[in-house]
Amino acid sequence: MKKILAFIFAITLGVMIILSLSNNELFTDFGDTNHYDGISSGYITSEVGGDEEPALVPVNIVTGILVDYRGFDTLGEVTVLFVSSIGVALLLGVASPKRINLNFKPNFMLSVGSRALFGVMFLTGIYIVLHAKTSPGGSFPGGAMIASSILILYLSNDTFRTDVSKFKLGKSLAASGFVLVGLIGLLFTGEFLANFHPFIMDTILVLIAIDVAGGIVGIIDNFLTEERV
Amino acid sequence: MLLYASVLLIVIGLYGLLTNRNVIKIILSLNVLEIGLNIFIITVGFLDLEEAIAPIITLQQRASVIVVDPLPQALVLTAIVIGVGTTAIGLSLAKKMYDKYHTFNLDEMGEE
Amino acid sequence: MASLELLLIFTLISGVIAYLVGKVHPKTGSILTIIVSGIVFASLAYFGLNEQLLTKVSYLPYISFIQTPLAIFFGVLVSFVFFMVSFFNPYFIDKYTYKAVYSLLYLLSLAGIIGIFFTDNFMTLFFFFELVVWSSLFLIPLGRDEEVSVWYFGFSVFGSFALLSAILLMQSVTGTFDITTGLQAVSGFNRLSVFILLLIAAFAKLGAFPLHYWLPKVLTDSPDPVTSIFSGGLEKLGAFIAVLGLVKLVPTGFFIDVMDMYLTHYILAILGSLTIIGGTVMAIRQDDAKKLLAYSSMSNGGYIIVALSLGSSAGISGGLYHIIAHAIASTAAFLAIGAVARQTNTTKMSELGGMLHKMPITYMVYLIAIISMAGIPPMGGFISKWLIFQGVINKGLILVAAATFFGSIGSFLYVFRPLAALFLGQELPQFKETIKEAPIVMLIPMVILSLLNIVTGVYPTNILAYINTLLVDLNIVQLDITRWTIVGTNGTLNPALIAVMFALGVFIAFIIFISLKKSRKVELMDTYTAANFIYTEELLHYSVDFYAPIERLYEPYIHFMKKFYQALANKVREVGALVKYYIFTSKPEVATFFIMLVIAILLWGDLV
Amino acid sequence: MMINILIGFGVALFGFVLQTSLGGINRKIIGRLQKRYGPKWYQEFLDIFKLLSKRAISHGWLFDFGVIMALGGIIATATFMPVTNSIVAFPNYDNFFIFVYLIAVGMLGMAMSASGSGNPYASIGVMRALTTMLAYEVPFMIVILTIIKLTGTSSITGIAEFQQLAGNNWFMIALPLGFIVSFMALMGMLGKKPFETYIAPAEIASGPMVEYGGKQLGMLFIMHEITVFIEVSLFVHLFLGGAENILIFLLKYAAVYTLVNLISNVYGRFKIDQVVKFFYKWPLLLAIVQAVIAVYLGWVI
Repeated sequence: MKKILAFIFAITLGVMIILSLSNNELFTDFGDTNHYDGISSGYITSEVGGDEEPALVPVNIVTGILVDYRGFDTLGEVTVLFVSSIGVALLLGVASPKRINLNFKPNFMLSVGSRALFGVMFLTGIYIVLHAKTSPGGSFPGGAMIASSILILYLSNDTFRTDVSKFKLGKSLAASGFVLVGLIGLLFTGEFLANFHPFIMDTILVLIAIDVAGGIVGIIDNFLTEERV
Repeated sequence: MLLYASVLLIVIGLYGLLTNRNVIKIILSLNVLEIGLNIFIITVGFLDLEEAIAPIITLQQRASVIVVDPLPQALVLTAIVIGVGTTAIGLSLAKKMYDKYHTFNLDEMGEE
Repeated sequence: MASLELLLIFTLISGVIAYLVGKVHPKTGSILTIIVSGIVFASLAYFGLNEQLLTKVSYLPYISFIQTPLAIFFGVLVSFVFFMVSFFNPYFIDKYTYKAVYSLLYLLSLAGIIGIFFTDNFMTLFFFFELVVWSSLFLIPLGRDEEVSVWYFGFSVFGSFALLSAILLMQSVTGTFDITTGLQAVSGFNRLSVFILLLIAAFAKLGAFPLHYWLPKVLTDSPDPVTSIFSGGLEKLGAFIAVLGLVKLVPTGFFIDVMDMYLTHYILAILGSLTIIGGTVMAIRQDDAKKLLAYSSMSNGGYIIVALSLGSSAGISGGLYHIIAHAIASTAAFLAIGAVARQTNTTKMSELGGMLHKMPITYMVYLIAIISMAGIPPMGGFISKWLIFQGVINKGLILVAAATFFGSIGSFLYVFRPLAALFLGQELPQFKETIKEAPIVMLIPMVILSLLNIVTGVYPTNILAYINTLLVDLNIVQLDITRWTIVGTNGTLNPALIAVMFALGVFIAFIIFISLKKSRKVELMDTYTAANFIYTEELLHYSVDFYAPIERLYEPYIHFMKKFYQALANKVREVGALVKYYIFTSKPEVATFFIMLVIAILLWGDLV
Repeated sequence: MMINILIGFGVALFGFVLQTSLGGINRKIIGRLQKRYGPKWYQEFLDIFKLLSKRAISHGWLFDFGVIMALGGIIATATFMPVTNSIVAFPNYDNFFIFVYLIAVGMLGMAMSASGSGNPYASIGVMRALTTMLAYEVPFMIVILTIIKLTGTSSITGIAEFQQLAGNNWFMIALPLGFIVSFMALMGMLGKKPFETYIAPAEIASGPMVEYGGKQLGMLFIMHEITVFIEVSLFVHLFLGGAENILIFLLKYAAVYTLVNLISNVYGRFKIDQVVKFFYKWPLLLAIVQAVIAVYLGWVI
């Protein structure tokens, strides 16, 4: 009974959302957006016909928005990730950590394959990070990919527990570095996170990648440890 | 169509939230809901034109080109990362609950 | 300094300095409050009364000042009260837990006062109003009981919301935040709403019935100097708001011909009367001298409401004069009680007695203050009560008049009680050796206030002349005064003549007394006791349940407001528990359901 | 101005002499009613002067200061009192409220001095006096409000002349309910039975007076006589149409005072809470009814 009610209610809400969106002059139809009147137009025009030095703006506008125009938001986002990994560590952290025992034994194929895969994934991740200015999503996917490569090692080798504290350290350093870069901007141009040299953008992208990778690895590490009995 | 798909995902997520009493399932429903929302936001910025391209502009294209709205994409990128954070926190809470009550079901915990 | 802006900045900065200095040496910090409040008062009085205040604003954003007689009237009065009370600060600073913060909050309140009275913009007024509320909120828990600040906060929030709603309503109708033009432009039903909301704010701040509940608690349990500030200064903020609402806002509503008065104003007068009666009745039965004076403050707040709601020149000038007279008298009385409290560590009348013999100057200060509070010539309170009676009688308000007369006679009862139980009577042995007169610095403000009590009662012409210029500003007919007399609508008063005759009468009595045989001095214990032999002072000291017979008559009926507010609080708590049970539940699907419901309701608005 | 002040003090002296003699005469009348011989009519003078000449005790400076303040305040009040239409020290300034409030200074002085003596009987007496005052004053003041509202002046001579001009339509007749209320209030003011609670010689040993003797007591007697003079003549002016000449004043004054005395002698004494209950029941109601009738409806005979 409860499920039927919930079903009806959820469906009703979905229908209401669709109906209210289809009859709304504030909300354009699918594929019919006019963002050239909106706030995005500024980002696009400065990109397309702007007189800015080409090296200063990333080729990918999404990355440009993330690290340049809305760099402050990204700083906040990095902080959220940072705080959530701290939260996980607080909730799951134990005094004397030990790697958790998985229920299955990794067989030969898995361990060899995963090691082979690790190198590819890791390098791809670094590649993406280095080409973050063109790739969609900036350096986030790169960071995530680096983290996944580590996770694969976790799965394949039950004795594996790299010194992930280095990753955690990298994450902290990256987050601080972000602020530091911002402060450099403040020092040179009077604006926080000012983009006055191509180097700034690159640094930020690399730092974000390290931060994401470190954050995810830290979280995974926390999940895969338990207290030594 | 993509819009309906996103709404469908949202509805599925809500249905899951309304009916499930299992913590893991609740978190999964939340993730489904979140994905639906992200897709929905992305669709807002979509431009259904032949000449519209992804917002990646190389030097050759620095003439006037038509691109899809990059802003929703940037926002969604942020949202994904934050979603990872919330999911991680939720899962670790679930793990804690499991350690304490030895069940993931909300109905079976509570009374000590 | 003549610039209001600089004065405000100066007060704020010196508040911070006083805090920093107070961190190192609390007493120096509190001495700074004397200097700063003295400078503020002197500048406001000197430049304000000559209308030379500079209102130009160059440093602070969004703030503008205007110099009106009303602002100067209140500003000078309240800053004077702050100045006088600040003399007490160094002697009480040791009793507080947070010594440095006290000086900071004291000066913050003072800064807020300047802002409230001199701004011409309602939003700024609200901002400074909140500044005062918040800074005074943290002054209260430095005293005996910390819970009372919750009461104060509750009622203040209610008043603040009413004020904010009034301001926003006025702005939405007239499109301006300007006080004068805005209040004049608002019309129709909105005017009535603005009027009611403003008066709610005024009542909450003035502690008038039915929003009086916090006032006695706060005045009793806050530190002694803070009590004096509240009674003499901060309470008058309510009077200021009441003047804005009752006088500056063009009145509206049903007009009662036979009383020559609007129905809304009549209701206010009735509420003021209830405040008078409630305050008087409760004051009579208190054992704590501070609490007694607290209820008397409430009762006098009722007088101010009644007087201002009359709308005639006698009424309003009487109300304004009463604001001055009561500020001076009640500050003096509270300071005197505070001085006693400092020397003896108690204000309970049943524990004290015979302080007269050790603290004669404090006694005289208290005596003069209560003569003024009871409205007896030749003190300031008489002039204002005379004017208020003129106003009430002219309108023929029988019930209101009954209440004002009751309050006036009742004030004899309650002000006499601390005099008899605390200062007079047997000298109790525990105070015989140890108690001394208050330090000379504490006596300075008390003596100044006493002199002012007499001056306001003997020669009110200057103040009344200033009130007349104020009445011009408020578009009300001026009061008819000459150099020595006040001409009311049904009689003429010559305060100086009364004072002269009183002095001559006392002189004649003194001549009679001195020319007769000299008396033999006997001990206080050597009294007629109808053949009972009593050797302990306490048994001969009649101070417990002083007015027991009359208290018995109304004792069963006094707690109905308390019960009302307690029931209200319980209801709020129950509703909160209900909301918590149903909405903030531990079940996630219920929370989801409610969120979805809200979204559905919002979408429904888009669909239809 | 000097001459006005002298007239004022003359009125005070006149009041003292008048009331003291009348008091003596009344003692004789009461004595005759009770089938006693009664004292001589000048007995009260003898009492006062004997007391003044005696050596007394004092309980400290406030004990004496209060007495001086009491007598001074009452003398000051009496100077404002008109005797006839023309014999008035300060025309225009004989405001009703002056009498109500200036008299309070004297009362306060006496209360202060009595409490300062440190005798609980005195404090109890003061408490009862103040409570009685709270009881009778409110109904009385409402009647006065009615009168001031009708006449448009609060000057005592003004009110008296208003009644004379209206063809001797005294407020005693025009406002019958108010008159009854005020007469009761007058008895309370004078401290006559049944409202004698605050003196109550047998119970609290004359209340406020308990510690006094010698010159202080003598001065308080003088003060008491002048107080009675003020209150009774206030009543004469307010309700009996004042006086065109001094003979009429004496007549009316003697009539009122004697009537009060006669009535009071057939009553016992109320308890203090009975006094309050009494005044807040019928007199208050009657006063409000009278005020509504006269002020809002305009039914004045």
